Amino acid sequence: MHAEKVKHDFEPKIVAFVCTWCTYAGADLAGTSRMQYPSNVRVVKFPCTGRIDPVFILRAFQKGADGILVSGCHPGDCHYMAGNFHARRRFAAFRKLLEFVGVDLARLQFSWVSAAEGGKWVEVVTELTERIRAMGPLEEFKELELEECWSGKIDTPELQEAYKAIP
Amino acid sequence: MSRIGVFVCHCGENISRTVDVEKVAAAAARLSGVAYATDYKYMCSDPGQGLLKKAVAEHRLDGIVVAACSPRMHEKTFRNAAKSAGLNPFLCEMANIREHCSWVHEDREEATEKAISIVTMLVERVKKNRKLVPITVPITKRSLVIGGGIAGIQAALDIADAGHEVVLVEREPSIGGHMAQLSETFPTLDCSQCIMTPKMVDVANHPNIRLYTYSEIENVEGYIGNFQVTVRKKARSVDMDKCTGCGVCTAKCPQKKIPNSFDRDLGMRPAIYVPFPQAVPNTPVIDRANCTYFKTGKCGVCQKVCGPGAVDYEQQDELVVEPVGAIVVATGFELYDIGPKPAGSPYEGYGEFGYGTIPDVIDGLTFERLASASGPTGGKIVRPSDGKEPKQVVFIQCVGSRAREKGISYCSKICCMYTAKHTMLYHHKVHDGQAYVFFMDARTPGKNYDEFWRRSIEEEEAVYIRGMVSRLYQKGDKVVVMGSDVLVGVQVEIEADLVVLATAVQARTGADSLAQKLGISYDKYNFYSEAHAKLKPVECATAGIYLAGACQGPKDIPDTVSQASAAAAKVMTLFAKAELEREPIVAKVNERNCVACFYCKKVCPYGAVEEKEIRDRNGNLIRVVAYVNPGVCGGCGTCQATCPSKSVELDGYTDEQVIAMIDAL
Amino acid sequence: MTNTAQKLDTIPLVDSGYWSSVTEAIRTEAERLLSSGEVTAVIGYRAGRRSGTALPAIATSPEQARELVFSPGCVNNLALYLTKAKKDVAKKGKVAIVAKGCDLKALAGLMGESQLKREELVIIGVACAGVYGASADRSLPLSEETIARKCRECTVHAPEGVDLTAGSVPALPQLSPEEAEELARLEAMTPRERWAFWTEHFSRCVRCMACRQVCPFCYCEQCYCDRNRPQGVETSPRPAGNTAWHIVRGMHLAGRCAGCAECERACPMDIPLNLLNRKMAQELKELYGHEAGIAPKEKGPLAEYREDDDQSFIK
Amino acid sequence: MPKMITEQNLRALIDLLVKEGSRVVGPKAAGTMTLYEPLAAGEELVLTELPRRSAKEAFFPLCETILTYAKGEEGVQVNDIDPARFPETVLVAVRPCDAAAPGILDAVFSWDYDDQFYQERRKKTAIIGLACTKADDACFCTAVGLSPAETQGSDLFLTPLSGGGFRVEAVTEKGEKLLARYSQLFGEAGSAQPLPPAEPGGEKLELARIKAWLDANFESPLWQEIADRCAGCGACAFLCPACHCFDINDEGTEAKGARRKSWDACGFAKFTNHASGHNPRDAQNKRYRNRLMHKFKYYDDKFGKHLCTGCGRCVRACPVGIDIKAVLDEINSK
Repeated sequence: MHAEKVKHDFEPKIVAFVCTWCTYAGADLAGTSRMQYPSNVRVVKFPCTGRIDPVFILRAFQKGADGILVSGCHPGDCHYMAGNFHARRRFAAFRKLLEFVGVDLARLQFSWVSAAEGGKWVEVVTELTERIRAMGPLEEFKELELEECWSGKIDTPELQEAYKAIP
Repeated sequence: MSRIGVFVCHCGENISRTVDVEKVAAAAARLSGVAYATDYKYMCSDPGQGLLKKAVAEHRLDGIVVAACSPRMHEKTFRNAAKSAGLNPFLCEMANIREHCSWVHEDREEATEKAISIVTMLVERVKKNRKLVPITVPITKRSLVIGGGIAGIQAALDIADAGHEVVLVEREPSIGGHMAQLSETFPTLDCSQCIMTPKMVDVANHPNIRLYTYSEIENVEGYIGNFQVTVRKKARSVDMDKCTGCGVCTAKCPQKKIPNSFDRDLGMRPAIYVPFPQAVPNTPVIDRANCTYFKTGKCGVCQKVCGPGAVDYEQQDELVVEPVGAIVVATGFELYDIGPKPAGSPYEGYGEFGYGTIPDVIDGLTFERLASASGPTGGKIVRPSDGKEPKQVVFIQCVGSRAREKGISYCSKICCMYTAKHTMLYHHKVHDGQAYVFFMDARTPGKNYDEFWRRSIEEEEAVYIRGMVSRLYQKGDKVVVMGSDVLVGVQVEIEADLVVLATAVQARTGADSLAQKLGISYDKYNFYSEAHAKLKPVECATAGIYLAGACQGPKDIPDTVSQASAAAAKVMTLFAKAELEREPIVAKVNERNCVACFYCKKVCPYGAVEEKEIRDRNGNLIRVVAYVNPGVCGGCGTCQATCPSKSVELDGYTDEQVIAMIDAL
Repeated sequence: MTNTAQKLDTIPLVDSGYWSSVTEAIRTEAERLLSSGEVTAVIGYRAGRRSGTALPAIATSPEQARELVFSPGCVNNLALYLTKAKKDVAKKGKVAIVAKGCDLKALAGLMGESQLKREELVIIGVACAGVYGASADRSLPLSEETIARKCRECTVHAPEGVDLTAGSVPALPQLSPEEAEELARLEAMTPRERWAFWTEHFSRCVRCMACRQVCPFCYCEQCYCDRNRPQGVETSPRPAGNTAWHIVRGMHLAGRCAGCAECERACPMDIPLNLLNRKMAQELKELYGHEAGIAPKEKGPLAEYREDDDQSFIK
Repeated sequence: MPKMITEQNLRALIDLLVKEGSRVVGPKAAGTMTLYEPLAAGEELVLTELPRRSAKEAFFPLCETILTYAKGEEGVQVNDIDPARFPETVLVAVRPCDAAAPGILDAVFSWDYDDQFYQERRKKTAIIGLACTKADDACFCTAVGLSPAETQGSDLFLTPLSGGGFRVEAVTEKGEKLLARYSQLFGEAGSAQPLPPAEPGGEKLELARIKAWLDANFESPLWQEIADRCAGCGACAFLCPACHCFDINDEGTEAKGARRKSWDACGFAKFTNHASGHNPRDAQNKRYRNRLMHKFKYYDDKFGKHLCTGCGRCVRACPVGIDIKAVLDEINSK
């Protein structure tokens, strides 16, 4: 029996920042194993989670991501020995900062997915996609992106229309 | 304006079945900076690569995106193609629309949309790619081999025979490893010692091999071609240069009742001892924990009787630093302890099998020592409890292996064969004895292996019972084996004189800590991980480190020797070049902006960051900045993420490249 | 009676003799250091044109040393003048610096980041009773009403590890921890409410960069947020870019910030920036036991790790 | 006969203007401070405090988009922002130091380049000034030739009356039109006396003397002395009613984005950084010198005006206590 494809009202943009050795390979494994998961996720590959700058997370939210996944090697498995340990602290701190500024942390998922965990990749991505789908779009950053200081605000409808076309 | 070429691969139907590749190519063609876009059946094929090369020339492309499989699969292929088309290979990127798209999504529309967006991101990335030139580093053409079992011996001899120096480090007082403990070997029943000892002697005599026994790896620094290895030579208490190996000390040692672990504690040895008669080197070592002199300060017999004055109670551990260019790890295995669950072990024990409490329940390696002509019983098979010859022996396979409920799910690979061998050896030595084997199934894929196994049943009369044993218990002087025969569907009870358990092969205790010193990865069972299960079975992901033997996973002797020679060949391949070329994915410091806070140095896992002084023409210090040694840098990029001003940048993963991808979302 | 409450608020925390004794001690030491040639400059404060104000001063002669003061208007963290951002001061040679307890933490942080060497510095520590808040009426003495928010929770009135301590710490009353209370108030909000709180503040930001320029730790030659290739953070003073800037700033200072709250004081738009820094400090203390102190640390909390660090947030 | 308006009617006037579709900008409570911001109703008007930022924003926004672009099927499409569509604006309760600023800035924005964005906004804005009756120790308008009762720059000028309400004075034609159009809200001033104007303290400055010194002292130890303290932020320039430097940035990607114009400050280290990497004002002393020279010499050389209205905002805001009045006093005394 083939399940009817469900169409959703809202398809979130999900970005995954992953390390090449573990999670990227794990996602490859999910592919070679022909596992199925929602197509919302876009993968940005890094050598190591240690390379992932918090700015990238912020930037992705600003540029329209509704949910973000950061994923790398399990502790002790880092190809570069300690990159993920540094990343773990960095993100432990950064998520607290985001939370304090008012970002709902349900939109930011961290995980360890090894090269052997194709199934876990699918599970993490699916779960995050479904969660964000239920939460709806990340309006805060999108609204902010369109906001102007009062003096630079464009009041006429035509200009506002033109303006909305800008990223 | 960039001139990017986009090549969308059908991968037969692997991609085109779910992704509308033509639509992807058409969408790519509309992207800003894309000069050419097309799709093709098999991009990795010769004509596919030809297409790419032709397009580079015809359309004056300055960047390439191949939308196909995972870069882990074919990035090298296409970068080489780009290179032969005259383009810097690092201007070529792959958009993974197979593993990350066509294979994981069913809806054609969604998959196509996703593929377009993946290609878009990669196009934006390639625009920001820079030409990179491979980095060359000198190679120290000496090799370290860790472990002196058959794997280490084979690798060391091969490398040394090729004319390169080898440093062989063995933890035990003698090389030889587990193979030296075996009686005979399957499937030919060669005497293990007969084929092993000549190789051990070759090692000792080889002019290119520096042998450190009773030694361990203390620390490893550096990188491929340039490792600095610190070896701890444990205090042997015997001066190796002076000792002649006459054996008087071991004969005179008053302390003689120490169980010999080489004989699986069946035989006894003195406190100053060589583990077995054919040991290499034939130099005794004092077991300080059991030596009366070291315990009480009294005795000193060995020193008194030693003619050359080789016994040295004051000897200290010594640290030696060896520069090497490559490392072969051949640390072997140990057997699963099937006693009650040991504290802290991730594995469940086999308390129900009474190991350790019922004396006549032994493991396979102990049986090897019993069957060995040079073993504690001189090759006579007797029961540990009373020395009687056992008339009924039950062999149980898969003890620990393939037992998910006990924590190990892998197959130990060698047990089927050695159990068959054991039944033969037993039958050869105890003609009126009967061997029973409880087994799940027999795994005999190997040259002459199945024939060998059949012979144990058909000619040597072993009775194979398909089923598992539930319990063992002592009844009088018998060990009752309760099991089931699943073929017949009955409960079986055998009153055995001796039970031999084919226990699982597992990684060495401490394998993980050695891995951490080496910077190599290991799996959840602590077996070392190869870089690729099929295509790089000998290499570690850490460049310059290779694997041989059972430290990577259970292996029999032929496989071990093959892998050891393969590892040696890899080392020789490395040493065949004058200099090493490495991928230029390394961090570089922008000295103009660096403010020398040295956070990069604090977080670098490789110690690749140095403090560099910038001086004026007169030699006056102007300022200090960070410098990344490209030979040492591993390319993780932790420095860049940490640097507040991004004055250090990882080539291949620059902020510009990453942000271009994010902005293309 | 409200009148009494009002009065309590405005009662001077210390008598005026305290300020003059600290001032005299600084002058004497600065004069000695400059006339002996031990240092080429003393970084301290002198009185401003407007009453009750003081400003950073770099005294290079004994005469100028006599002009140095210490008053409730000495709000600046002078550690700023020892960083690479202020190269011109560094060129003057070996210098002495007047430092309050909070400034000492910044000096320690800079030493940990290889920006300063203790042996190249003479530190005149100030036994500090507190300074004015940014909106204080400077015609009034230092009181519970006029004192800066950071000083209400000061734990380093008496400097340690300095070459000389100017003055002695007078008895000070316990003041309510306003900033901690404000932090708790924010923490109790929903994410949406906090987002509204911060984006309102950030929308007023004009990107004058005063917060960055007065921060002793923002000594980068090229600020990440000034870059345009790539532009990780928009430079235009729009609400989106402003928010990104303040988040990135908060992150770049996490584990480094010494808590001097200069960013907040310098902000012409009254953005409570120190709340961000304070929040991060609080989290890093909870997670990794890190606290900015007056002893230099080899590594900050985000430059080291433990294998058993908390990872409950990671799936 | 002079006119007057009650505070209530002033607020009603705002309500009326808003209702008629004008943008009314005036001092408004914003968190801990007052800022010139668009008023939704007359009751939002704050009359007691000098806004933290100047009123220049109404003509010269903090950040404005000047064009947007998007790359489509048919090449790049550019949408120019059309200044003709800027809203009619009334600036209410503008202090004399702020009201005087556009008069100074008109010169530069219509000099070698006609800045349509500025001019259009300027043309569409009417300014209702308000006399100051109190000053603080940072105020120094009188020292630079203005006064708390200066009407220059205003179209309509309000002076608080002792009994409440304001005396109203039409300064320009635009002001007279406003007065006529909303005559129902204005009454006769009668005998109510205006409150005395504020009296900012401090020494009077001889601007000609200062300029003469600047003409002769491009090199002076004074610049380094100030630069040693200057932290290099833009607080002074951004709060100043007369500072008008701006930067233009393209933000976005190759595919789409916007060109934005936003305030810049000469105190920033990278203010004059060239694409080549060369920076003619590579040290803070050169930057501070330029700030002062621009305000009291270059602008005077070119347009016969100085870029300072004595509002004192830079004095209040400078995080390191640099006091332009004190600097001018020092130069004045040389």
